[in-house]
Amino acid sequence: MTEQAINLDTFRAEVAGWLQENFPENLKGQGIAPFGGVEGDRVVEGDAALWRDRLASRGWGTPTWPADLGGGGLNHEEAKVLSEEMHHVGAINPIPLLAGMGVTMVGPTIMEYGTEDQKKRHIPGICSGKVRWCLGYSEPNAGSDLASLATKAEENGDHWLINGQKVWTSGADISQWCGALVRTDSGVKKRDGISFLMLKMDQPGVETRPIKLIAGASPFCETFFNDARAEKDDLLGALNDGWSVGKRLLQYERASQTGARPTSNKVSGSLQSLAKSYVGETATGELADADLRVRIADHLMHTRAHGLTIARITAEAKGNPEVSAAASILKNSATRVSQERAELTLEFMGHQGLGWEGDDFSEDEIEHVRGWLGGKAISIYGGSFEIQNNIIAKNILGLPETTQKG
Amino acid sequence: MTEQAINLDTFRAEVAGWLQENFPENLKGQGIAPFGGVEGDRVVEGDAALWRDRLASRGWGTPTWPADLGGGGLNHEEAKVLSEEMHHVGAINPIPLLAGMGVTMVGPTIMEYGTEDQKKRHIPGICSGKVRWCLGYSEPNAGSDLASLATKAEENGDHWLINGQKVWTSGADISQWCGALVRTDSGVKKRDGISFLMLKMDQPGVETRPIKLIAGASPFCETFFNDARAEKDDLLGALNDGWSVGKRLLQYERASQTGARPTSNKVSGSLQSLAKSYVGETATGELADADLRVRIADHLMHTRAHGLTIARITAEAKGNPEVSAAASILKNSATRVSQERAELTLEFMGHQGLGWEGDDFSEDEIEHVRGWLGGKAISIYGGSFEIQNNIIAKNILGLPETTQKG
Amino acid sequence: MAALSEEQRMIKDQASAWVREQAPVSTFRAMRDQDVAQGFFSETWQAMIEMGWTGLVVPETYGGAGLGYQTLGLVLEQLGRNLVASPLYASSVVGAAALMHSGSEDQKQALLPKIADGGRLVVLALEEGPRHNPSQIMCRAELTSSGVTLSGTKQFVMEGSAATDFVVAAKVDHGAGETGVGLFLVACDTPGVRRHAVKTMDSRGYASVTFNDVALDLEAMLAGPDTGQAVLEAVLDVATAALAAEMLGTAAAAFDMTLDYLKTRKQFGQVIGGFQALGHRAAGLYSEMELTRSCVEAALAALDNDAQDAQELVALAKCKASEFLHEMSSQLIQIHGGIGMTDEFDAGFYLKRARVLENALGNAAYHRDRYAKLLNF
Amino acid sequence: MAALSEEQRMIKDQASAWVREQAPVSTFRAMRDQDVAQGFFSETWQAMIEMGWTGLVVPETYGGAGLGYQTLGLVLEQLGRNLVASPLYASSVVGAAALMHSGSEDQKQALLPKIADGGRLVVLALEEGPRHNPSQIMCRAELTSSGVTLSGTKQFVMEGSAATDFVVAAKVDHGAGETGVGLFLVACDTPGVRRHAVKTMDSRGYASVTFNDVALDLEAMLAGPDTGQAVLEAVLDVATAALAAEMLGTAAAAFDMTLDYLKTRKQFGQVIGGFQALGHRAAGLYSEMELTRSCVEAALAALDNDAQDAQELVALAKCKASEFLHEMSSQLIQIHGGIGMTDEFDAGFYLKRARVLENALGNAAYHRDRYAKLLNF
Repeated sequence: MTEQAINLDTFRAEVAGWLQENFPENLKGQGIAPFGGVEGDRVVEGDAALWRDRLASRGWGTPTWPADLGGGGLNHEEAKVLSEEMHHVGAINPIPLLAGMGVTMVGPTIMEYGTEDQKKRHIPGICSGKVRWCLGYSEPNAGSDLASLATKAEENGDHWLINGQKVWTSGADISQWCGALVRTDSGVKKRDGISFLMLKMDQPGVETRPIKLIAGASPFCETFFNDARAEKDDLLGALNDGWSVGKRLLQYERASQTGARPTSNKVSGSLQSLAKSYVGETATGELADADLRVRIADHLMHTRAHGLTIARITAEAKGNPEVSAAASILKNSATRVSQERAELTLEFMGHQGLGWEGDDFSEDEIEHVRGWLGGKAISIYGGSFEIQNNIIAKNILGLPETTQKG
Repeated sequence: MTEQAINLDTFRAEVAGWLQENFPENLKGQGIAPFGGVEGDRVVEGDAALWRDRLASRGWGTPTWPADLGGGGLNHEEAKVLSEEMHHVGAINPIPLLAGMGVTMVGPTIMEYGTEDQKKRHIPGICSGKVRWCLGYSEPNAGSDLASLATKAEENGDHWLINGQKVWTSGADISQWCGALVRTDSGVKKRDGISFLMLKMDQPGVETRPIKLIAGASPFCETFFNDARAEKDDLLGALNDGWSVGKRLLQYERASQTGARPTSNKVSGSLQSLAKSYVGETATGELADADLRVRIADHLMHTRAHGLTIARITAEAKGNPEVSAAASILKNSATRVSQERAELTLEFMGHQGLGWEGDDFSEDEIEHVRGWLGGKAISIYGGSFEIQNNIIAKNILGLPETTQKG
Repeated sequence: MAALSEEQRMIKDQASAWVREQAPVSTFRAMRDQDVAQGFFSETWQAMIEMGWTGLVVPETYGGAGLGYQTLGLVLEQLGRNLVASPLYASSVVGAAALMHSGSEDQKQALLPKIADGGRLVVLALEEGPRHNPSQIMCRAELTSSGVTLSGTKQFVMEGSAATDFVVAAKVDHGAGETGVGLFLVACDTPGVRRHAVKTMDSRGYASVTFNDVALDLEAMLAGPDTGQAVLEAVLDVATAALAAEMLGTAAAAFDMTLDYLKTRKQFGQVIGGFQALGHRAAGLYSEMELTRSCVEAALAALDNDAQDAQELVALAKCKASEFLHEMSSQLIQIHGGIGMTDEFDAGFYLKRARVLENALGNAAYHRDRYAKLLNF
Repeated sequence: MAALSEEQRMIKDQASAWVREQAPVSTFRAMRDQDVAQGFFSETWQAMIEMGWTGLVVPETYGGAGLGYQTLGLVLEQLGRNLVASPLYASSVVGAAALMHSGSEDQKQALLPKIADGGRLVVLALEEGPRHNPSQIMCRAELTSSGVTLSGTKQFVMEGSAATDFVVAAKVDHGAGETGVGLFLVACDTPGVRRHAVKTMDSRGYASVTFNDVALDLEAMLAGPDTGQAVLEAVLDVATAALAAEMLGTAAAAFDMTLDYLKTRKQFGQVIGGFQALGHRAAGLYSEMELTRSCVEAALAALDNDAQDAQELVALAKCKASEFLHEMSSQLIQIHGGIGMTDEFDAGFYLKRARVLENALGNAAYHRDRYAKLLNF
């Protein structure tokens, strides 16, 4: 046994012991519900709060982040052991969820671009699971053309004054902090006059309004800044260099989106067995609808290919596939997997897949409809399908840029 | 019975009588072979020459063209009767074939843009079936970007001197005349300095070289002009207005291409019965390969939709669908029908679809392979698939032009 | 369409103007927001009655205008454009067709004029499982000396909430075993009939209807087991072709909204329709729309002319309309981007309605299979 | 691929350099133009023997290098790039696999070293009809007291013109009826064996082989009816995955040619790759290529590791490779335009070879169906 393996075994024992003492039994297998669910619309209290705080006290909500900033200071192997042991006892790590965009995007970007002071002020909050972050990127008239944003920040003594409107700010109504792209110089080419500011959401100059979507209620908001205030030392990265900071942050986002998440996690069992339950099977065990069978097989093959590609690229990147050039390929491929699965499911459910509410439909069926609708956004947000193709053509294949004329 | 119907009946009787006297019995059902076939590589003689000349003497090779120019002077109803009666006795009209691009494209364009003198000098030859025309359009470095052509014509006393190279001149090696786009002014924007010249192919300054294609021998040539000569009065349309003339001619081409021609006419019977003969069928009479069955059904449905669309547009245009804005839609749709059919046939033939020569394959199978390969050109020539989409986007939908930047 | 007659042109223009001015999508939105139980505004229905659309295809002998399905298609296409909610399709098209293809002269006399004047809403109750499958009917009609006893459940009955009468497809049981499918006319207030509204994503008036040993007169049998299957097929051909016409309208409106957006929305300093990838996508969608239109018109014409290949053309029309509407409604959202995802914008209505219509009376795969069967492979 | 070992990297670099420098597509063109009867140049084959590729997967005990299929895949991919014609795949991969999965120790000792040193060309004779269908074998092997009598015809035998020995799949007849499939080793010069070359569009060395009451020793039976089906399946898994590796190489070269053309060819005053419709098409093709590569590598790894899901992954790899090669070879022609249609340019070679490889050992539809069956639906 190598020294490393011995250390890992020791660590595993330590984790197991700690979990036995600290993980509240009645959270077992409860998933994210006690922590407010995806919408984050419930107060975290009781055992849930206890577990969050105990986990944070070891820094294990962000296990590989530096210990002096509130992280766990673990290496990747140790983090894997921690994750395995938590899975083993039915525990989840709620902190990435509770931190909004903090763990997946803002944190890594602060650690890369931030000053020592900024790291000390912001990272521990993210690690604690008590400070939720949202992102002020999109604007009503910008869409995929992020660089044309119009929200302005002007220097005003020891702080910035921000005016303008953001849209699609996910979780803005329940976040404590916001990372926003703002225009700090209007006299230069549009990408060059943008800065990345961090500001508090709980202040008079910030107003949020939830957006109702085609699938119903959503975590998205319109966010209005009217003389909102950001501290001078909460400029992340250099003045007017916000485009690089913001783009880097988006790469972290893309990396977190390459896995094909089911648009609904309520429909359980394999797609093919679910299909059989609605469509029936032939005497030889084949799906009764031969046309649909071909398309489901094609879909499952693509899904497998997608999974194998994530595995291959991860292996090639020696365990660090984040922010690779392949992210755009995987984003589009993941989108196809998710949306195709949702459409196929809707199709084989037939009439039962068309419900909106009421007892004529199972919970799974209703949930699926909402997930199918919500999933239409996957090819729009986080760099649309078209934008990803532009990126592949330009950055990977080296073809001339076709979108930026000015 | 209306007067018109009485006249048509009289005409039908006249045609029937004339055919009985004039159509050589042993050409019956022989198709285009006695006239040199598609390649046009055989001398037309004997009964074939006799039939050509008799047909031309009535102007019935070009039945709706003006009688004083060698056409038949018939109206559309009469032309339909003629065609029906010819079909009835197993006769074909070889003149459109023998005239190369003369009947389908050059003739209509001369009648639209030509002077009286030009009409008198060129149309009768086309109507006779003895003068074959080719077209000098494409150049080695122009492709779909026709306007960037480099072949030059310079005035030289009473004639033009032409220098340059054309490619894809179909039938150049067996044609008597050529309609060529040439640059007559290099000092202006590229579309503005082009003229349309007509010139004799049998002259020292013209050299042709056949092109071998992926499917084998082809009617296409490279054509070289070295001080080739065109008469001053063989400029069609105005000087430097060749772009309009040439574009108009291409519209006649597109109109003649909207029908989905099978890439091979040797594979007989319906696609589905042919597929069954290779693939077999289930106990209930379905094609044994369910996956292929779906795709064949999809193809046949698209084929039907294509045919219905031609019929609808023809009806909407009151019998004159030529040169309509819908031509680009039909061209792309026809391409899809032809190429898809060829690929599906190749697929269900399995190993038997992969032959090149020899007795292991039927004549139909070999013919199909060559047709499949040759058919790959349908989406490239006559305005590529991409060009047609540009035309639809710009001319029909009114979207901004995306190709022409300069 | 070859060429519209003067009458057809008038009806089309009237429908187009009325839909544009009197029935914008905001009317549908209001209906949804108010959660109107019957799934349409009575005012809308009243206006249609007044314009004579309820009797469009009903023969003049029975109080209708006796016009053809091609003419009807012109109206349905316009209604589809703005997602106009009404029982016109369910009763004045499908219900009328059921009576026209079956029923005794007495039955026709009794009901068709009421359908034509909008006084009765007669709708087909066919579906039983989650997927369209008219060859597997489980509802049973037992024939006795005194009448008929009907039992079973019908699902996703269009306009089932507002209907006054159902035309129910059921297996006929003579006592000596089942002998085939029959069609039965059942008034909604007959004892043993229960219905409840089903809330679907397109916010229209579907119902689930249960027939619990419902006792009917023998006259309630519109078609017996000897003709029932053929009648049902003929009714479904009409219903399917007409639905394809409505779907074409829905998709065409989605196309127009998209094209408009491509021409006005700017990104990266130019209108987005100038990006070739989007321009070509629009070109492809437009081409598919033209092909779909040809199929829909051909199917309606074939019904009017009792053409031999009518079944093929109906399958073709529904398949093409389903495929095009599917793609068009998806692209409507995709090309509109974020705004397309919001409930405030109308795109979601089109997407939801699209999937309901695609699924109704057999989806694209169903009709592709049917087409292949009709072509004997 | 996770990470290449030192040895794998060396072999890949060697293959890549050799293919680039010694076996350009012009070599294939020369072979075709000269109508070489055996379907490859002997010099090419000799060079492969010298590089040790003929024994790459043959165990060291039998004179090979005993390397895995993942390593083999690296070589086949490079060969696929330039359409290198040789019997390496047919004999040193498929033939070797047949011997490795069946045969007595004596048979292995006798033949595997000869396969490994290129002295014998042992190829599988399987196909009988126009489409791949290993479950319907008509060739018959009658077992008698004195030996085996083999009868039937095998078609499209790869490298059948140059082969020295055939591994023949045949239904075994014990006298008491057929009992299953067996594999039989037949030298080409055995009386009753006749073959003739079949001229396919890819100009390679296929043959049709007839076995006319061919008398064999009992030792000729590599696998009897008890194990024959399983052995055949295992051999086909190897053959199919390896073919997918070659196809990936062929498609990747077609992609590279296309990308190069997109970057250099100018129309309308700019390189055509700058037109967004073509740029996005290239992006889509590249993405498909990446997905296909993952599947091919996973299938080869599964064979090396004897993984439980190897069959699924093999079906996946062949299906994806067929689909991508189909689309890529079609786009190779389309994007090159007129020049792509000329025989002078190489695109036609790729298109023709593509369709042959797509069809070999079951096309995309065949493996999609197989995948669904393996997933129990």
